[in-house]
Amino acid sequence: MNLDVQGMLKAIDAIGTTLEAHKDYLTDLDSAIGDADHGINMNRGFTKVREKVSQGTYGDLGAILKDVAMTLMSSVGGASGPLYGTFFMRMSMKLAGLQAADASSLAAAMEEGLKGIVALGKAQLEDKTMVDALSPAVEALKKAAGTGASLTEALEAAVLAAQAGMESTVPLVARKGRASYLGKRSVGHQDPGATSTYLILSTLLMSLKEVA
Amino acid sequence: MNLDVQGMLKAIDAIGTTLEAHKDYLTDLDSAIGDADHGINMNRGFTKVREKVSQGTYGDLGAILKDVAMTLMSSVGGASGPLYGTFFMRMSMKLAGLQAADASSLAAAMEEGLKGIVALGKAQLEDKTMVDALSPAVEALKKAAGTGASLTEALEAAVLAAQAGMESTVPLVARKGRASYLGKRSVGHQDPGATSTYLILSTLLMSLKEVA
Amino acid sequence: MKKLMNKVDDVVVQSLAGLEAAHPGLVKLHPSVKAVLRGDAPKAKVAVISGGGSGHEPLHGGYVGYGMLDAACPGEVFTSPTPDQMYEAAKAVEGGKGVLFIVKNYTGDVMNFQMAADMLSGEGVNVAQVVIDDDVAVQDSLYTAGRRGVGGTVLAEKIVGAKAEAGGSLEEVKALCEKVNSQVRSMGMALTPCTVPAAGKPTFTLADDEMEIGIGIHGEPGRQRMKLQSAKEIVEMMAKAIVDDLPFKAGDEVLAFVNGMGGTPQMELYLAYNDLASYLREKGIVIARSLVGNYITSLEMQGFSITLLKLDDELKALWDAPVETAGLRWGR
Amino acid sequence: MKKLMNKVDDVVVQSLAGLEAAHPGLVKLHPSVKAVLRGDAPKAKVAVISGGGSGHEPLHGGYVGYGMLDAACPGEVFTSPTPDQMYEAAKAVEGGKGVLFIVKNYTGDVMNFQMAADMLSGEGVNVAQVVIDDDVAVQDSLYTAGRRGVGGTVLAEKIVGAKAEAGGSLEEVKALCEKVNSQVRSMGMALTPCTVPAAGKPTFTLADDEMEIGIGIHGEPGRQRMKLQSAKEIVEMMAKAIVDDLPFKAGDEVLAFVNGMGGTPQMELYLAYNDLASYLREKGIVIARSLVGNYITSLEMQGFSITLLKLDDELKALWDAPVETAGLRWGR
Ligand SMILES: Nc1ncnc2c1ncn2[C@@H]1O[C@H](COP(=O)(O)OP(=O)(O)O)[C@@H](O)[C@H]1O
Ligand SMILES: Nc1ncnc2c1ncn2[C@@H]1O[C@H](COP(=O)(O)OP(=O)(O)O)[C@@H](O)[C@H]1O
Ligand SMILES: [Mg+2]
Ligand SMILES: [Mg+2]
Ligand SMILES: [Mg+2]
Ligand SMILES: [Mg+2]
Repeated sequence: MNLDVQGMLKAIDAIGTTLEAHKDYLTDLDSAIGDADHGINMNRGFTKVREKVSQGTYGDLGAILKDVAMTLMSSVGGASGPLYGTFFMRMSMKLAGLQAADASSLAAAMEEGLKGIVALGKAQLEDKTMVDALSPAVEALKKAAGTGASLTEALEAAVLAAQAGMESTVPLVARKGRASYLGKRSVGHQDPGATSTYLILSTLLMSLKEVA
Repeated sequence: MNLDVQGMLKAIDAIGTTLEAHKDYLTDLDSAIGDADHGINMNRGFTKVREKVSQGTYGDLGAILKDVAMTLMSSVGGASGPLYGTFFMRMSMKLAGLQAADASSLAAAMEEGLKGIVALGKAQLEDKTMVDALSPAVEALKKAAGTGASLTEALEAAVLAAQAGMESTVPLVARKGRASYLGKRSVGHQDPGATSTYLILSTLLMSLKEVA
Repeated sequence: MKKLMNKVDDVVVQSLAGLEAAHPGLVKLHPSVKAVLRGDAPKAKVAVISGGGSGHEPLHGGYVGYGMLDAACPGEVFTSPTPDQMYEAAKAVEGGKGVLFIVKNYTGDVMNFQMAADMLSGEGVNVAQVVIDDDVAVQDSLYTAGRRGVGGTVLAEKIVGAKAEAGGSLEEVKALCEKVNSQVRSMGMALTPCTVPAAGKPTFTLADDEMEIGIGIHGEPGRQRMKLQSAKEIVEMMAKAIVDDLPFKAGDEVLAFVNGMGGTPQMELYLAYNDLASYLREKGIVIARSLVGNYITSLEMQGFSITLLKLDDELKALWDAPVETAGLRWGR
Repeated sequence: MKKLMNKVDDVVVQSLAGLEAAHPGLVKLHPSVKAVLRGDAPKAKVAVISGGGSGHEPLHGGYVGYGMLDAACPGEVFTSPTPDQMYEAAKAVEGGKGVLFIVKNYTGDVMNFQMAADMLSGEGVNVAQVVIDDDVAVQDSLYTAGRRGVGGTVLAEKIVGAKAEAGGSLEEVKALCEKVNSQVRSMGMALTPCTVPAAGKPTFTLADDEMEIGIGIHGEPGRQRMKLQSAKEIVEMMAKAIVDDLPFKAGDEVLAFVNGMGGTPQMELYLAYNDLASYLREKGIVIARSLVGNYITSLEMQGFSITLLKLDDELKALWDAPVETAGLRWGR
């Protein structure tokens, strides 16, 4: 079962629902080591995204993700806005013209998205950011795709890796973003952006499984 | 036993002690229907008064009370500063040149002091002010002095009347001072100024009794 | 109690020292009493003097300077100053053309200023007084202390100060101050109480969903406690009371003044101003001038007040005239 | 949460509407994006533009006007604005002599401004950016996000705005902004937290006898939690960190800026200024200019920050130059 236009639209709607449900949770995480807006930002962005994509008619995956990217870019703000905006923009470029993505094309697109985030934010692994969840997820996705796994199998591996990556941020000292101002006081808290990345990937997986 | 120069100095010192001890109490009363400073004001004033009179050498009662009045006037502020200032100033004029006061000369002086307060503040009985404690006290003092009571007997009557007057302010609607801004919401609270008046008179009595 | 302070007894004096240090030349402190004097006083003009309890900053010390006050006499927090302060301040800044005391209508302020005026008159100084009483939250009556002086005081000090700076006589300046007072109305509300440093605890308490309507500027409780409402509803309730009182009528030009009580952020004040502007527009009342910010405060209280002043050409010109003080400045 | 507001989602927009209504002519809102524009823009001068999350008022919208900013782009509360805002604002006020973005050093602000700059450059507009990072509370390192931009931003906007008004070229204006940034240092502290309207509860909690040292301006926790101390001790701790960092030396002339976080009354700010003035006097550092008040805030947070800017004749003259904005005004 690949990810087609309908599946992508459904997944984006599901991601919106998840982020709305976790708005306060993400904001609480951001209160501890940031400025208490990550959940608000993501929910504002994906509310606009759902509005936007529900109005469009899309012939390929790239077109959807381009709208997602542009909408996030102009409605989220903060650090996460440009970062997720770039992520989806880079993915959209890779998926342009495609009616459906299998494990390896999704892996390639996400890898490109991750590169965009790193180029913009300059975070390395263990800086306590979304990269700590996304980077291992992309690795897992690529690896599974390389062994010929199905899209859901590959995404399952990616979600597990994202979860582990998210949890790995707890003991870290933040070196990027607002949490870095806290220095050692950032230790013991889970990074909000890594958490939203995990939520996005796991919702994509669940949405895909429902269709299947 | 009349009130002589030594007795007056002792009484003023005792009044200072009482007001210091009741600073928070008077301020709490003033929080409920005023601006939370009456105890602070009175304590600041009498701290200065004690400093001032402890430095002077006095030959008559009037000179002491003039210093009390001037000191209160320039250190208390608020409504109570000028009112108590005038009270002691008018008393000092009546007691000028006297080495000691008996019941009737004290009654006459206090009556004059009360007149000063009324002239300045224009409060009538039942306006929920210090006048509600002072006015019945002066009446009682005069009446007792008229029947030949001793100074302590007369002051006992005055203190009882002041206490009743102070308590009578509880159910009243304030018509003067800050409490009047509350209108009906001032009902149910005892007037801070009436309370400080009662405290001053009862301390005067106690101080006199100790000497006797 | 959480405050930036050293010793409770020193808050007023140390804050005044800071004001003088931050504005050398503009203001100077009186050497012997608590009073903020214009740096270049005395001037050959009517000396305009105000004062009152501290805790309302920038009122009054922040309004000493060119085109506004010649001196300000701060009492302890929320406590009227004493007559010797006004007396000494007047002696220090008086330039031979007389003195106007602008007094907020509180029993203590009125009595203490009156005593100072008596002392000065006794020495041949020409003293006039105007008592500001613009607070419509207070029911007025012959038998009570009358209305409080609140937001209108700031506007009176600015406008009257401009007239005095322009050479107005004591009679003219006094008459102008009375005119401003007769055309200005205010009302305030609080979301939270405030704490007098020497008292150490809040003057009243409010539940998380409550507000006090009709508060004054001394941390005193208001006339009514209500459930918290939207900014629009609060503004309309207050604006209606003000508009109906004068009354302000369609076509009137006004100065609309939204004042913060000290702890409310500017974002909220401008939001309230927006609702006020809509309300007045609906009534056909024209905002010709405006002022938004913390100008007459109650320590760290959260809340705000609305003041409307009916304008004419004279008042507009005097409002626009240059002013240079720590708290209000334009035109120089 | 107690705030003067209508709907949580509308606080920024309605507050901006109030700003425009209160200062007609001085500022106007952009018709399609959230941006405050100078009333008389575009002008044939370098356009100076700043922006950032809302909740810091008067920063930045209150600094739009003659001699300071040409446009300000407010994001949601404590959230960087989006690139389209800076892009549209620049298009609206740009007068052919280029655009300077003054950016506070936060990851989000830096990235969003960068994107807008890329978009504008792509269209041939001459764009320069300066990132302000004056907060000594943040340990600096090549591997972190670096220091935050705080109080120094206000001073940079004033001084750079004056230079642009005087006809400075984009290169000159940019170089000046970098110079200001290199000579300015700040540090902040909080007595209480603040509440982001959309979050509905405070971003951190503090016990009654605690304070946070080294906070930024986004309601974020600071570097250290301590027992509350006297104003003098707090001021000395912060001032020492600032002085040692540049370092400021005996004989240096400085602009001393005591800034309130929004909920601290002026009385306390001047009291803190008094302690700061004593500290600097002891060190032989000369206060040549000063600023005391709420200029870069964190909603209703109680607390304050200290900023010192090393001055020379150029900076003094530009600081003194006329400015006319809602938040800062003199000379006109
Ligand atoms: N330089 C960076 N690179 C990658 N991710 C980052 C970077 N800076 C911040 N982030 C991510 O952004 C998240 C915060 O997003 P958000 O709260 O929406 O923005 P802001 O920090 O501007 O308030 C952090 O938890 C972190 O995962
Ligand atoms: N017009 C008046 N006449 C007599 N007493 C008055 C008058 N106004 C106020 N008072 C007294 O003053 C007391 C308040 O004093 P205080 O709190 O020290 O001054 P303030 O009201 O200025 O804060 C009141 O409780 C009342 O007894
Ligand atoms: Mg955040
Ligand atoms: Mg009182
Ligand atoms: Mg008082
Ligand atoms: Mg943010």
